[in-house]
Amino acid sequence: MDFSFSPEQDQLRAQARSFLEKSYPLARLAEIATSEDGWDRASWAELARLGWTGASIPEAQGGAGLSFVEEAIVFEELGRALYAGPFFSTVALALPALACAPDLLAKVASGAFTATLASGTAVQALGAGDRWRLRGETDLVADAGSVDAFVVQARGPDGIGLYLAERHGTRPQVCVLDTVDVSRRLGRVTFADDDARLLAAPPAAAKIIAATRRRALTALALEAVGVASQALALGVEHAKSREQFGRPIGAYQAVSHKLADTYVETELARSLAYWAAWCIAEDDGQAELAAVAAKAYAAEAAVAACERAIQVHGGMGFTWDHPLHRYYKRALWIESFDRSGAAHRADIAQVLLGG
Amino acid sequence: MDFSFSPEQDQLRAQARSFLEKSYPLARLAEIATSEDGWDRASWAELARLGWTGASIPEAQGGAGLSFVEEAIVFEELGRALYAGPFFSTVALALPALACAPDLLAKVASGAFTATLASGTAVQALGAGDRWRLRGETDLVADAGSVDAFVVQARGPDGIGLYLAERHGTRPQVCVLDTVDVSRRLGRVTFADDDARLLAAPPAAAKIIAATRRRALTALALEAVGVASQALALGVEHAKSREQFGRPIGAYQAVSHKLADTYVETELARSLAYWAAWCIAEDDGQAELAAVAAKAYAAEAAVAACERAIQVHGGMGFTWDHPLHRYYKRALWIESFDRSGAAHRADIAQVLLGG
Amino acid sequence: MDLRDGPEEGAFRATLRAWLEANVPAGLRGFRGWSSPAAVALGRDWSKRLAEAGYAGLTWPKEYGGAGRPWRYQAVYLEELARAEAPQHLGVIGLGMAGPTIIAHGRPDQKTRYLAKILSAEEIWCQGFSEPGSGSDLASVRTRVEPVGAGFVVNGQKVWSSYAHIADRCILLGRSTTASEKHEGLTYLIVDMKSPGVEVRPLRQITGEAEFNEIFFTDVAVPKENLLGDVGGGWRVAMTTLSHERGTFGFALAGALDVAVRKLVGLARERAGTDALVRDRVAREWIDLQALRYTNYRALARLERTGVPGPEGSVAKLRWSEANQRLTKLAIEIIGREAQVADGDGAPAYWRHQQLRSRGNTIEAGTSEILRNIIAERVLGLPRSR
Amino acid sequence: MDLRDGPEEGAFRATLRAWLEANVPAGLRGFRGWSSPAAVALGRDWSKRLAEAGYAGLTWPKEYGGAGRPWRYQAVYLEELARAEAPQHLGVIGLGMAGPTIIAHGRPDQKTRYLAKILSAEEIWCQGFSEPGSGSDLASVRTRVEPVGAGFVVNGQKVWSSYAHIADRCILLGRSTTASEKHEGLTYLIVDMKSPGVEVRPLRQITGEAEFNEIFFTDVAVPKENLLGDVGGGWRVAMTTLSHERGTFGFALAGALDVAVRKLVGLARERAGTDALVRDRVAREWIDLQALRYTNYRALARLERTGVPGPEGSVAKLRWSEANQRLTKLAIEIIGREAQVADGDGAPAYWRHQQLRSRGNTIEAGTSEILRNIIAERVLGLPRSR
Repeated sequence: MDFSFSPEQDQLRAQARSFLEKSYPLARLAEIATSEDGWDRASWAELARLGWTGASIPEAQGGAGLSFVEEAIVFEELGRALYAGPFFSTVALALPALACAPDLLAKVASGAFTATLASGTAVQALGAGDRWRLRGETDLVADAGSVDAFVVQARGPDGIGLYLAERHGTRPQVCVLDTVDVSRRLGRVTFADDDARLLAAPPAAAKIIAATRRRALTALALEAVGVASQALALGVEHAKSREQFGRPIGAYQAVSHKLADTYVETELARSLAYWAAWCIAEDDGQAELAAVAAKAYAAEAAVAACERAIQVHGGMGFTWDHPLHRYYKRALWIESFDRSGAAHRADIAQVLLGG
Repeated sequence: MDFSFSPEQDQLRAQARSFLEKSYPLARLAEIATSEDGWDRASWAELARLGWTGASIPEAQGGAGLSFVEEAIVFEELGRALYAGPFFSTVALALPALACAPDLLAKVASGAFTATLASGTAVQALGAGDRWRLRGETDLVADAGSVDAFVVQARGPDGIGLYLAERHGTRPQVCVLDTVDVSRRLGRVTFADDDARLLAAPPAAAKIIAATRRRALTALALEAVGVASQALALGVEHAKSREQFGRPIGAYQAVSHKLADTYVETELARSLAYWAAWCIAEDDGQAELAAVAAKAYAAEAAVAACERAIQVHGGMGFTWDHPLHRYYKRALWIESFDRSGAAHRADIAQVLLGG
Repeated sequence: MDLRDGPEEGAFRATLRAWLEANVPAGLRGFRGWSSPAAVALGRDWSKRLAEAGYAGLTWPKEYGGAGRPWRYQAVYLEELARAEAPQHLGVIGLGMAGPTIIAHGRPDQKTRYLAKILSAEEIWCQGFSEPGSGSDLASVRTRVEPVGAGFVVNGQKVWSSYAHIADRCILLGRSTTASEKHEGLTYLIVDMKSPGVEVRPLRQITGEAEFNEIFFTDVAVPKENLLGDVGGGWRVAMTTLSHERGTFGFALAGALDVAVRKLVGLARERAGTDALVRDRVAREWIDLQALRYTNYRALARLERTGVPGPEGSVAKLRWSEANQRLTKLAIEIIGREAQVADGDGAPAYWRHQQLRSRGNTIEAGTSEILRNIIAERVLGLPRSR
Repeated sequence: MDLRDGPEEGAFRATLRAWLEANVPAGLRGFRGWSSPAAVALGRDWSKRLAEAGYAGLTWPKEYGGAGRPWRYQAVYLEELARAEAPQHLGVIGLGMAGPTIIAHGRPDQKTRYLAKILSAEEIWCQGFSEPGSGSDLASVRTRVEPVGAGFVVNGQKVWSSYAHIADRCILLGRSTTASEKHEGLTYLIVDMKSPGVEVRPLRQITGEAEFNEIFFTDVAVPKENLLGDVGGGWRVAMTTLSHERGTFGFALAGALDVAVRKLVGLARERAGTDALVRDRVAREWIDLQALRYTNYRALARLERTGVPGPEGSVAKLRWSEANQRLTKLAIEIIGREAQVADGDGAPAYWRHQQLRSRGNTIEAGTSEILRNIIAERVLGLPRSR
């Protein structure tokens, strides 16, 4: 029984934090967000060089052969930095299916290949054997405009399978939507008989889809912890320096107790997220429940952390120029992913209470 | 459009408050609660003399011929004083049915007669015409041990009717239960072919039952406002006088903002309760909705007011000797009456959303 | 106690309702803010029509061009405006704050010069109170008002000023002596926004729009006729301005909340009618709305009896802001992932905008923390927490 | 990182679990408090058996009769005790507070005299810190400790003292010089509760029971051998006592909450299985329990690495108390009106008792307000609010 990170893991975190603070500081958030792509494409090679894209990929495929616990550290730190780029899409959403295509893993590890998941049931897979075409539309696809390929949940002759559609020129057709969190944009992807490769056929696909969901929920819980931590840090910094009525506002309990509550909720969310991460790394029987609990709790904690930080900042926290709104919008993005907190709690109630 | 009390109504409130503060001060609560009856029977004649038991009874029957708005004032003030005696039972629960028996109204007005409502569907009414007998048991009957008679909801040959069973010696059999709020005890009443008088037969009875429920919910909302006001007053007084770290604790926002929230919720509850009271006095079409909303909101506000007051008092608020726990237990009594707040809100949702 | 309209109020309401149905410009129905120049142009015209129909300055004394009506008419006016989802008169700062302050503290020539044009919407006003370093702590303003020659020279920066980008005049609170106690040495001026040295910069907010502005004053000359009250006596004048902010403010808030609850009910019916958790939360919001509404009526009765706004103004602002935050969040939860989409005319973009905008509600016009302080100190008599 | 028991911990847990199944006296299963003399009699015997089986002082150094085990064994012990719904050793104040304080600050003769009897439950200890005028503000204690002759004379009143009615000894913090600064001039004594002049009065609480006591000290003579630390140096000794209160406290709390959540799930299944609102709230409590549990494991890892309890102790206490209040209220809401009944062995009386008792949770052992201050100041580095 030892719920602590190893020295190597602590070092990975320290390295990640210092790299991100230096290369992607708060001051660059607005500039990156308003760039055409919405992210700094050059950063991807750096992330790969640091070993993050291939953290859990076997060494034989060019990865580091580590576990989800190491990836968890990266997700949390990327959330704290509000990194804009398809890391969540590639590593949390696409990687489990890409494992069916070992040739691609090396490309992910080297940073040469990014992907996301296009889910939904409106896409049809036509064909057989090695030749497949996809037809239909998926909406609200994360990072649709940034990635090299789509892992597509599509209905084939035997049921739902997982297919890979690489992007070539303007195909498949991607329409990036005007969404609230510009640092992780959503898009509509339309397949009009685009070529695809079968990654996993029906019985295996369902298992991969379930595992992907657990990974995605846990990754977002970790990201939410990072977001909440940064919102807390900004709130504390402001409360120490801003004076009203002759004292720093952090001396007033209306401010300090709000921040204390954020600290408490962030720590609890962190505990749940690390628990879920360990369960996933160990393929523990509680992984599903832990992932759902962590996502439901951490998303709400991150939203509340940002709301309290905005309130502590007063009018300034409400302005476009302050980075807080970007964190808040990411927290809301996370909260809306998969299902609502209420729906996740209903899943848990189902396990506890049956019915 | 004038949401204010008349000078006469203001005077009634002032009189009620000063009488209750003098005759039934906080210091007497424990003594009265631990007396055998749990109330000061002698007080009843005083309440009648002040015109409270007959406030809404027509002048022809010895009452004051006033409206539910005047009764509302009395309910609120009795709640504030945590008066222990069957006023709520007689005036809110029994009076609408007793209006069918004008001979009893004069006795209520004069203070010679108290009653409560024994509801539920487990009592049968046997007989016909002028001769009825009741058989069956009702549980959790308010003030069962204190009153002279029971208005009983019983199933007769044509459906649910309202009957009056007066108490003679040990009949009907009353067992006063060991309940949490000793200032308004509950009892089990067992009818074993006890004589009864028909007050209202099926079609009329249903209307009276519905009107009684509206009155009861509103009366308890008003009482809850009185309870919350007293809890707030105790909390404020303590916060002004108790010092810690060299300042009165009311100078700390963790204390003062809690009390401000109690003030706000109490005022909002008061507005809802007065609205409901006016609707009932005017037989307004919104009376049902207003009564349900007021009870749901005011009960929760009173419970929260007491909880915050206990917290502000620290350990002292948790002791048996301090009056706060008695207010808290009354607030919980009120909250548990009829249905839960969630059930009341479900009723409102039904009106708003259908389904 | 009578919660129905009296005959006169009823007639006033009926006339107003019919007038609104006939007169609200199509481009201002379902009004969402003065951020576009097109909306402002419509708003000027709309405000003139309100004035011509006699709906501007309902409670102002007749001698200053008002209707001299009791407060309840202003309440009815705000209720009906909200019901019609019509915007208020563009000159709310003039009508609700600057005008009453000039009536209370102004000289006859100031009344003549300013009041009529406030009513007619010929001149739009803004407020210059808050500063970057002085939000909740108004007495700490640092904008300098130096007596120079026959007038004053103003230097400093104001912030969170609505309407400043279209305003003709500004009520400004500044400091005329630096060596004095905080509440002393403050001076209250009327500043012509067309004066040289006045620069307005819109302040982009979380929604991407700019409703508020920064105002920079650089050596702005203000003639001595524009002094309101005495040099160094600005605090007392400013308190008049702020107390008027609260008069029937609650009715505008409850009106807005009424519209929001009605829309929420519609959304819930359409998308989550059978969800018990949503039903419970919708019912809570409906109850809170009624509580606010009837608290306003109680406040109105007190205002009419005493002439002084009670603490209910703080109560209404506090609860409205929190209700609006809860309610808009419930709406985006009902909508789900689709609420990430920011454009379009449908429910997702509408509610997402409302939800983001609502975060300012607990900050603007008195933070929730300050309102709780006010209730604790002024209503409950608790010791100061500062 | 490994959330499973290691082989040794696993064996320890299995042995303990089996031992508990065989040894918890029937009269103490589903333990609810030491309010009756019969329970106390059983408790003394139970505590002796725990000690004989080696479960008292698991983390105490071996030289003082402890098991010298790492903290994780204490965590397993508390988890398993909670799981079995068995009470702790009757001498928790001695084991968790007085003993470690004596180990840290005591002289050899004091260690010899007291420690073994704490472990064996021969002597029960209580704590004399809080006073009627000094709850959260411990440094303001006014009980007088006057050096007289070869010892001290104690006069004053303590309050909120658990176990005082059955205790043999008391750790007492008093003031030996009145003219000094608050944190100075405090003196820490061990007082024999059988001394003349010590009077214990049970303090009846909201539930009707008496778990806490007032202690009155009237000219109580305390020999100088009973001084712990230096005269005037009591504050530092008291801080040791309080820091030990928090060591693995969180595990006892999470254990109790685990039992409560399990019972709540049972109640909800039985009475409200289809109510979506109840289901949502039950799921929330389950999630909060897991959050607390894993936060404790993180705290344990830090404690084992650094030897110093982290801020998680305050976090656990704060959240446990609020969770227990919410959870017990949910239970009485599920039960409904029947929960008004106070007697009987069934769910209504059980949950009503738990619900009323829970109101003390946010007050006892550090109010929620003080815990938030501690987090704000010591963890976040915010300025003091006092």
